[in-house]
Amino acid sequence: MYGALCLTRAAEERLDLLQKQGHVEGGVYRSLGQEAGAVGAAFALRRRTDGTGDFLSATTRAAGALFLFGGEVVDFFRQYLGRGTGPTRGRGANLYWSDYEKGFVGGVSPLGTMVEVMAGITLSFSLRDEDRVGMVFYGDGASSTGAWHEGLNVAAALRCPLIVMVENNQWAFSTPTSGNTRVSSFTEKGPGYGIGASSVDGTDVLAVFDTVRRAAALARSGEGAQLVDLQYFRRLGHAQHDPQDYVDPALIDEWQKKDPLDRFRAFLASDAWATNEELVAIEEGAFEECRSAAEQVLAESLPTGADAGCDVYSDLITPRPWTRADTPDPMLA
Amino acid sequence: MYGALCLTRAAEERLDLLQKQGHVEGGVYRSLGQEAGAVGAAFALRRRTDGTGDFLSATTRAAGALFLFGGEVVDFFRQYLGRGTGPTRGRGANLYWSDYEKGFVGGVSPLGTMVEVMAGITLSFSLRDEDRVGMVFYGDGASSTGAWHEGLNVAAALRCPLIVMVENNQWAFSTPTSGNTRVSSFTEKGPGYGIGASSVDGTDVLAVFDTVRRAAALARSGEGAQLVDLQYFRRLGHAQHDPQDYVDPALIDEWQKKDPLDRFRAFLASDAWATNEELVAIEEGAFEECRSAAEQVLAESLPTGADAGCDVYSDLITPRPWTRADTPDPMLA
Amino acid sequence: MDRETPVHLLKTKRGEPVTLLEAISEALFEEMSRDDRVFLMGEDIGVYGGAFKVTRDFLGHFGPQRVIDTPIAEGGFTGAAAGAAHMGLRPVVEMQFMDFISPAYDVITNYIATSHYRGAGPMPLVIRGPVGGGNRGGPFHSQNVEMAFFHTPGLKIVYPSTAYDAKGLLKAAIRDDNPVIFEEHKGLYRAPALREVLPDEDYIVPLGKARTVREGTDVTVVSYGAMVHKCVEAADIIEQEDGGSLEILDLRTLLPLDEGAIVESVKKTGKLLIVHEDTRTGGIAGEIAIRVSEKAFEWLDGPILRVTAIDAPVPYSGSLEDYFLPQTDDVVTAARYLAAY
Amino acid sequence: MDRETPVHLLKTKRGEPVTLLEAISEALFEEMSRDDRVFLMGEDIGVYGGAFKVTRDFLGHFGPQRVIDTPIAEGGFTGAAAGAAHMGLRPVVEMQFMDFISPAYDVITNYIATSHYRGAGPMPLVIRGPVGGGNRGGPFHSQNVEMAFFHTPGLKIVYPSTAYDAKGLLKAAIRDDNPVIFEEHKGLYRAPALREVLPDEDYIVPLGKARTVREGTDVTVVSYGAMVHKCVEAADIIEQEDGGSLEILDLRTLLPLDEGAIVESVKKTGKLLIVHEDTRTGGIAGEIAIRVSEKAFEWLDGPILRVTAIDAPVPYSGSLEDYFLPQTDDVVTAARYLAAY
Ligand SMILES: Cc1ncc(C[n+]2csc(CCOP(=O)(O)OP(=O)(O)O)c2C)c(N)n1
Ligand SMILES: Cc1ncc(C[n+]2csc(CCOP(=O)(O)OP(=O)(O)O)c2C)c(N)n1
Ligand SMILES: [Mg+2]
Ligand SMILES: [Mg+2]
Repeated sequence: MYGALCLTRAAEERLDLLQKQGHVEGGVYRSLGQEAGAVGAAFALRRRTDGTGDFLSATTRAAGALFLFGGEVVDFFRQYLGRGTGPTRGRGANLYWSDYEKGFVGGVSPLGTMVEVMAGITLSFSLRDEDRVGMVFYGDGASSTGAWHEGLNVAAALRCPLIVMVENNQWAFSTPTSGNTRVSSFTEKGPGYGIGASSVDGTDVLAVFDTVRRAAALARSGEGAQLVDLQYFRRLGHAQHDPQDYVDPALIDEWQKKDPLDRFRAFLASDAWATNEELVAIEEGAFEECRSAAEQVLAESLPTGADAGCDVYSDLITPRPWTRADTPDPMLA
Repeated sequence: MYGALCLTRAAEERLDLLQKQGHVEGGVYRSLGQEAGAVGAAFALRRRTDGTGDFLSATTRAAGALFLFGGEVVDFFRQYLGRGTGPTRGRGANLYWSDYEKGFVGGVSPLGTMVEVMAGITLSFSLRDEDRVGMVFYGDGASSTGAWHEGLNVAAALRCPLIVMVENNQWAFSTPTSGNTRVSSFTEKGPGYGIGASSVDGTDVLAVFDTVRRAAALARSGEGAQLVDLQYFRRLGHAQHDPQDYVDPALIDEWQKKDPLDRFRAFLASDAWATNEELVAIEEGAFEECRSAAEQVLAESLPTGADAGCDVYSDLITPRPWTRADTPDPMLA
Repeated sequence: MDRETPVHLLKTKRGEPVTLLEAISEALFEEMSRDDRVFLMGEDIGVYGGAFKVTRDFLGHFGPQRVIDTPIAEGGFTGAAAGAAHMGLRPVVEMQFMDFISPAYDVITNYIATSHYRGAGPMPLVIRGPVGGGNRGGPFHSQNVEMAFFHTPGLKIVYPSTAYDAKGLLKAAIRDDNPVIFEEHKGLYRAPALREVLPDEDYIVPLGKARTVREGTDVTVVSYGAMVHKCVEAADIIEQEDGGSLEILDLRTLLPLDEGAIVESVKKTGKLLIVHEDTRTGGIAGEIAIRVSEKAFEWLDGPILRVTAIDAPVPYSGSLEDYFLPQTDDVVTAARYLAAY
Repeated sequence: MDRETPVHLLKTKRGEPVTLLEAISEALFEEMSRDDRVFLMGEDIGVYGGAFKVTRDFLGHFGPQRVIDTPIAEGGFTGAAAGAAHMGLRPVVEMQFMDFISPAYDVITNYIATSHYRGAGPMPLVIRGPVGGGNRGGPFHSQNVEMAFFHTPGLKIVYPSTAYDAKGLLKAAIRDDNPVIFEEHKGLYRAPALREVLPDEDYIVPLGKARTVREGTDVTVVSYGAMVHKCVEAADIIEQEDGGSLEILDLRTLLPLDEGAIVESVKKTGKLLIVHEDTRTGGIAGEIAIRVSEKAFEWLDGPILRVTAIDAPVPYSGSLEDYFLPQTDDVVTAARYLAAY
């Protein structure tokens, strides 16, 4: 568990570095201060690699969950660096890729969509009587979308074993949660869908684990959809380009004291679950894994341009523009 | 109030008759058993004709509210009969037309949309500091739409003085409310938007009046959006073509006993608010008003075809197809 | 659960002619029987059998696990269907009226259409429902939706005009690994003239192939859906009154467009008229015109023309809607003009 | 509340050149100052000033009643804007990226576009936001959205290519009584080459009128948005290398289409090339082609051709996106081919 926390942090810090070095052309979204939400939640599910385990849809701020489900750090970098070797071959951005054996599906940018998709993935579990649950992450702001509502309501009405995680980090870009909704805790939304809801300190990985384990048990037992509100704070800007000057620095300081890694490290150390050496080894291992993964990926090639036209359909190929061929379009008069 | 109930019933019965006689080409939706919801609610608002009163968006099952806001019975028939003399000149269907002086806006078929639109109409009241509230009707099934959610949440977050009425008639076409949501009373949805919500027997016009008056007072006082759940039963099929054989006839019988007109009539008679003669005069007046309005409208003309191309824009006219002109398109070579 | 075949689906077995609507029911029924990954989602498709009764008695036969009544949430259940498709199921989604596909526009164009491209595997998903005007449905129960999706790479769009094609195309769509929008003209659903006896054996009509409805030499008329029948009427009139002959192509699949068939016919006739029920500006006629211009300019002996609905919402009142919609006379006028060009 | 004019909006007053983004800010600022019915809605447009900072410091100047941060609900706040427009206000809605207009597709096409037709009065509503590729935004931050709306009667669509036009068109759009979709190419927002000194006085650029970017005799090239600049590059190359001359039209307004200007130019050159950044099938080139075929067939001396993005979602990786997008070389190749035809 501590390893997963460290890996998340290390991967994102490496990504930040790569971005500053000019290797990432798209946006970089960090989960600083939110790592325990993703990690604790994923830990509470059954993670398998043969397509029989529980299922995940992560956001850019839930990399920790993705890694625990078997998403590889090299693929994480390949995606952000647009490498042809990556799981979407440079077509998709961010950590949005799919592996159905490992049990995760890649998201898309329009917020809310994945609640709909995950409603269907978990519906298929109940239709086939499979003992699996699904979990979808979204921020507090995403709850304003019609897709979030339609997806959650469909999941609730059809009793799909879906856990909707609200990454309640108090901001949606520059908008405070109060700009998106009048509720303060997202548990208040549960009864409106007739589903269970609980709230938890999202900086405490064990508390998250515990809460989600209970929600998962309810979902698994036929109670249907569940909602979990992760309460924490987005300590960095929305993305690398956002200096976050609309946030009171005192708040950031305050939340820094509740850093999920520090908290869990202190817990492990104080209760003597691990020695300092062991913890340092984990931290260095994560650092090294990310460093070497990044190095490897940097050496990998970008896709060739014409690959842009492949795989739009499973059975048709997008024609090459004749203006890029050496000769004029032969079909032309 | 009894007059408005009778007028609603009489107008719909007349419409039914016109439909059976083949004068209505589109669908006919009845509010049998739901009349008190629309009438009681509209009574609780300020109805004016100079653009300073409260504001309404009705559904096909809220004709009573529309009439109270000044929508005319002749226009109701003109709309259903597609007359060129009607407020949408035969372009729009049903009771979907607008009159901003009287204070109502015409809906559209896609469910949920009008919550969004009414959020904006009521937003304009607060932006201009006008002492007005808005009210939008929708069925229980419409609450499943993303538009309903987005509209209500926007209204809640921006504290718009909007009252969302849920016409909880236990059915959405052939689907029972439980097929659309796991909640049984829509008041459970209030807290999820941080707004006030109340539930009322929708067959009791005075109870509705009372509940909505309180909700309107809250909305007016700056509390923002409110939700009211009208509990009743759709006693006829979804539309004239639906024999409703999926509904237990015993239930229909049971609800017939709670007929809102009968109930209110009995109340008026028993408490001696009105004599039987007075009540019969009201009933006959409503019948006669609808009969003569229908007669008048039947004599009115259909629009001329070419009017189909007008008013798509405020400043451009859709060209007449050259194939319908007497000569070929002059622009053609 | 009653496992009997619903009676209205026995016509083909008994050698009787079926309507286009029945052909669609048969396609669904046969595909569900053949492949237990196929299942249905939509509003009121269970007990009620769908607003147009396409799935009448399916619930009794297949049970509530395969005939799923959903909340009124086109985006939600279409997105859910996509999720189920990821897991290897083959959902067929019904829109009660295709006009109500618009709340699902986001998930269809952004998620579903891009899914295979983004490496998320096949997306065997059919979205079907009634479209089209002529029945006084007003602006929100009469639309054609092809042009909302024609511009989105990753989707296929199918629009049959006959019972035979409807059945064969829908079966092909269900077996296809790509998302397919399947439009059913409600004016054709029960049209008596369209009843036909279908083959008893399993057949499909492959996606992406147009059909030559009739051969001719003077003008190529490209159309689809309900308009095909107006084009045939027009061709009859022109044959009788002018002695001219129109070659009529029924596209059947709009995306991918059967460019080859169109170009070949235009090379033969030298004239092209496109007829679609959908509104004019931005209609499919434009794409067809530029493809022909790109591929067969030298063969063109006259302007490419089109007969379409006018650029307006679909009006409710009969007199307006009749003016709004393209009529047989319009086809005659335009085809005559081209023939004489 | 600080009523000072935000500093970055003083450039025109000081006679300095402004970027396209600044021109847009100026248009909004001036219209809001001129007409207090004009107000803004969108995500993060207040304190943050919008994702691209178009409305930087507007909140301080106009206050929270006229610069309204909304929940993440494109359908909700666009519908709300429509409601406010009914009440006589003139809302300007920002989509953070135009890709996210898709959840508002339903309310825009069904409600907003049909509103005037249904007798609900004028609908003075502008929906604006960044579009377009080339900045490695991936499939959901790079789309052009014109063809999602081009087929919907009742809407207008505007897509400027220069700072002057951006300002004048946006002011015209805000003053228009119809709903206008206003696309701003994010690659042009801060392009140094596009900086220009704008007139100090109030001006508008009327909707519906194309602009002749340069006159020429060999081939008419119709384009809009960022592609206009690639067409100019191509014209320079052709002029220098081949001595040929291209006539370049910038549509500026896509709907209604300035058919007259296109037809007139084609009658002069006899050749037509359409260049758009948007994907190919179902792109606007088709409509232009059929209009020209209808109105100027006899003047055509060669096939109508188009240079466009390929039919795919917008890929993320630079190498893919560069291949995906139409490039200057493609324009040169196609124009050369036509000139020699
Ligand atoms: C439908 C839609 N509208 C707008 C956006 C642009 N956008 C991307 S992230 C974001 C803020 C999201 O806030 P929240 O859901 O709280 O997630 P967080 O970033 O805080 O993790 C916005 C507005 C989007 N992706 N999708
Ligand atoms: C978005 C959308 N989907 C589907 C429909 C088709 N439809 C019309 S009415 C209806 C049922 C509505 O039920 P409810 O909201 O409970 O209202 P009621 O008819 O009971 O008054 C449906 C599904 C629609 N109008 N809009
Ligand atoms: Mg957030
Ligand atoms: Mg209902």
